Amino acid sequence: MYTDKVMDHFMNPRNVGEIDDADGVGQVGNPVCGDVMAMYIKVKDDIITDAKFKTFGCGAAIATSSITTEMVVGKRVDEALKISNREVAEALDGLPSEKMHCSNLAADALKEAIDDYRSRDADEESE
Amino acid sequence: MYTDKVMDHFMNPRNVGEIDDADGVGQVGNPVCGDVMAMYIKVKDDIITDAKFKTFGCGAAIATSSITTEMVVGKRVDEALKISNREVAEALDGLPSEKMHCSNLAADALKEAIDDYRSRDADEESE
Amino acid sequence: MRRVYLDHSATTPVHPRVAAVINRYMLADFGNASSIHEFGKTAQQALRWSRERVAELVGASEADEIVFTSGGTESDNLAIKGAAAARKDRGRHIITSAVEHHAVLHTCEALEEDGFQVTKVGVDEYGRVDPEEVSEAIRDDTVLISIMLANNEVGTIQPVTEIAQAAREREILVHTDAVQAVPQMPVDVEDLGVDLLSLSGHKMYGPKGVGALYIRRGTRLLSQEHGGHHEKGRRAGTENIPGIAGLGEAAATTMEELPQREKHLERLQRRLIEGLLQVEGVHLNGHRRERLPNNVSISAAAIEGESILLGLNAEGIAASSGSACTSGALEPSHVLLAMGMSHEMAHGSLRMTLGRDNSQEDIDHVLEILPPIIDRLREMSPFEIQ
Amino acid sequence: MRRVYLDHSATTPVHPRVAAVINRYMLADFGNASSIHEFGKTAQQALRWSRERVAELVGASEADEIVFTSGGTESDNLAIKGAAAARKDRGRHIITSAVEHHAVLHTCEALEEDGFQVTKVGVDEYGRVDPEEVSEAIRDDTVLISIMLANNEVGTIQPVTEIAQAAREREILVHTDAVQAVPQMPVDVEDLGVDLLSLSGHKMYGPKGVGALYIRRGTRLLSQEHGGHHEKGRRAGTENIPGIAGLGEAAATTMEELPQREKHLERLQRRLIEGLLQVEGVHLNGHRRERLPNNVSISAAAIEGESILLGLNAEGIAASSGSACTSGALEPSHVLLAMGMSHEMAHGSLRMTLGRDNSQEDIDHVLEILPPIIDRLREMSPFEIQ
Ligand SMILES: Cc1ncc(COP(=O)(O)O)c(C=O)c1O
Ligand SMILES: Cc1ncc(COP(=O)(O)O)c(C=O)c1O
Repeated sequence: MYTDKVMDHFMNPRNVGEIDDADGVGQVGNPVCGDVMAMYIKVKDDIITDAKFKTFGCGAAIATSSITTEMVVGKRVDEALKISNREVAEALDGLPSEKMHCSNLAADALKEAIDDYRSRDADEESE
Repeated sequence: MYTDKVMDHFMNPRNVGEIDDADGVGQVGNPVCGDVMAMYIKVKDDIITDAKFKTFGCGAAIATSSITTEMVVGKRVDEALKISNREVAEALDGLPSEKMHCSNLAADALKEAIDDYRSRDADEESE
Repeated sequence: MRRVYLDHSATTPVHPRVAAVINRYMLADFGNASSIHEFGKTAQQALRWSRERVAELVGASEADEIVFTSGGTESDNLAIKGAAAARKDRGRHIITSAVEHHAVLHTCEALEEDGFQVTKVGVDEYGRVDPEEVSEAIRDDTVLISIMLANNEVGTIQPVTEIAQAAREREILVHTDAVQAVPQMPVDVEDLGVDLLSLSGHKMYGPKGVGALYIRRGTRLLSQEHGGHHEKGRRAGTENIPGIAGLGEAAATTMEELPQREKHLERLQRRLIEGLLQVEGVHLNGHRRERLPNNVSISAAAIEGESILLGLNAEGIAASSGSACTSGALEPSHVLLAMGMSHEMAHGSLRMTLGRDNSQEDIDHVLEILPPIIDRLREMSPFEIQ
Repeated sequence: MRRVYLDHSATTPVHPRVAAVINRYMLADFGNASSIHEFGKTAQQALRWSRERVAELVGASEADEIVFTSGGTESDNLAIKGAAAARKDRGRHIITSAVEHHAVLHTCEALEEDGFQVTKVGVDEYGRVDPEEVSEAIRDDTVLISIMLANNEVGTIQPVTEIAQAAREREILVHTDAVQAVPQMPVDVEDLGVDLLSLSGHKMYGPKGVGALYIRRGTRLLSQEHGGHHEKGRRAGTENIPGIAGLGEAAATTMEELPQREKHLERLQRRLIEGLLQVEGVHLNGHRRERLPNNVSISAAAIEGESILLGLNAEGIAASSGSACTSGALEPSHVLLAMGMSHEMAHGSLRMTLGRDNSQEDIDHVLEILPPIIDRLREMSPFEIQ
């Protein structure tokens, strides 16, 4: 049911892990639903320089996490924010319809991480 | 679904036909039900000496007609009257349950023929 | 002894291509289509492939308009009960015909116990429904019309297109039982204008125990089988992948073979009918032209159908009778009676239904064997030929 | 790549002996059992023979207590809806359990819309129903109790004999879904004391799309499929003779192989469970002893079931997950939740179900492949093992 691209990202996920001194961290989902995703980003000069993830979830959840980290590195924060769940799914050559929510989750985790980064940034500035 | 005995009597029915100077004739059934049986008997000294039949009906109707004519020849009239539908069916090594009514019909046709014979006999005597 | 099978409307042998497909999915690719592993994926692909083939065969625009069932009977039950249940708040009147298969008639009768009213339109002496009569039977509370495409006993083809036209103008669902039609003639749900169409595997050289129901996109039906979320919630139960794949292959085979098959059957049919009409007191049942190419139904005066069958069977020829005598009911065919036939003639009916595997030699053999059987039975009969 | 199939509770490959029988009735003896000619007679004999084999397998005293259906789902539907419809004037209360298959649960829910009330008794942490609790749930208007014999997810065997005892004293019908039990353990309707018992072909090395329902003599059920007078009026539709003959052969094979099969499965099961319990954070689901010999259900902390399956599948191993994530519902197994498991652990469940064709090498292979997959997924997981 999964494309080769999904299987590749599931079997060889990119950027698994945490970033100890992350500039932003986002965590979405909950174990009741069966998907939890944590996304870590490093940002320098408004450019995302590194991204890592940890995911509890199905194959699609892992693959969307993986490809999202790949997609954002090198992008400006505001560009990264524009990544839609459709783009995530397309980058994987598609997802089964019942798995589309997983790409949502990845986009949400990224958004949370960026929000976190921005709020920290704002805090620093206001200090 | 039929025994070999039924098939034998169906394929090679005994005593098919009419008896022009029959001493008794019985006809039962009707085309609406799908079975019509006519039985002809000759009687001498209270003994049935000949029996013939004509039947419109299924395999079981034909076979029961045939075997009934065989069973009655040589019997006294009161003995022949006692032939039950069970005996007819047994003489054919059995009939499918939904065909048991056909053996009834043969016994009924015989009874009608004997009634006819007796009423003619009575008429003759009363003349 | 030469064996000649002339009972293709009762059931057909499985096409060798179909059997090969079934074996593959029984033995090698035996997975459950709900499983997410490789075996499941292969099963899912077979399911999809078959759905497309069946959709193609009946001219459906989308594969998802096809739901797989356990046969023609279940397709008819699902169509009628499913539609009735979904529409019962709009109205509780159903129109059908007097010559439908019991899978339709008894289902409608079961609905009568749930407060539905059923109008059964009659047929003419050739077994044809009059579309006018159907139109006139339509009421404000009519929610469904179920008229078969071709009759299983006498092969008469119904004017479903005309019937559907009047119905659809009034937003009434139209179901057609095409179980007998599909293997013998082109069937297209758009041309017919129907919302629901039943077919059955074992009448089309496919497997027994599998059928399909075409459900026009947007038509709401309530599932009649509860359980897992199979067939998009329209029919629960682990999908019978070997059977469904077999049905798909049977659909593909039918698509390929149909033009040839129709010609072949028509040729044999003409020969058999002409030969039989030479026999005294033999009458052709059904319509002369609006008729399935594989159906030859006759009535022979003064004799009874089952006894003809037994005689034929003893000579290796398999046919069937319109009479339901075997079921113990003693009722002659409701179809022949609806056509106005006398009980006696109806009891004397004989149905020979041809198939792709029959040859001209088979027909000639039957024409040699049957007349003496009729003669012999007539000698035993208390009736005269009128 | 070595392929290991460990999903026998989802479906089984067809036994070669069964496939041979099916081929015979598809290609050579393809008749319709309602036909009175030779082809029909052969079909009837197959039908009779299979009915006797299935009756024998479940300990029924008469062959006519067996009705053939299109599968386990239909058997469950027919048992529950058929009994409910026949008894609705006596009462409209049904008792079932929280861990039944959806074919039972959703059927009961459908009846709720018809005015029935349904009590679902719970289970303990091993998935067992307490017979006391069933007894206490009985009301004056209880007409049917439906409790499965063995669970499809965790393999737990239910105390059906005890449950049936209390019910029968009060003239309540007892149905048991034995779809998973029949292929793996001796099943006897007299020992169990049940009135209705469902089984399914494709779970017992037989064909998909065919099942059976045992109906104790004298038990009135209303048919749920209308049409011809098949199965003595209890289930309409042309009999699926190849499928039914295949089911008969599968029943005969099960009778023969069961003692050996049970021993073989128990040996493999023990080895697999012992091996898996060596892995950190792995928990056995279900009962230790009251369990089908072919079921190994585990939960692995901190990781999700589908991802384990995908990992296994990439290595050629076919298993299944308790999680219904694939259906889009995102609901973890209702069975594991009813057993009191946390959502997280329930999402991490993995079901491996063994079959007659599995070997010790298969088990050792799995024990080699699975732990690294678990490790890899845990590295990706945001959770710690508790
Ligand atoms: C016209 C028609 N409808 C429905 C059916 C029932 O289909 P099935 O035999 O697949 O149950 C049949 C054949 O029996 C039929 O001829
Ligand atoms: C316990 C149980 N009951 C019923 C069913 C349904 O049977 P079928 O797959 O034959 O529809 C299954 C399997 O799916 C099952 O495991």
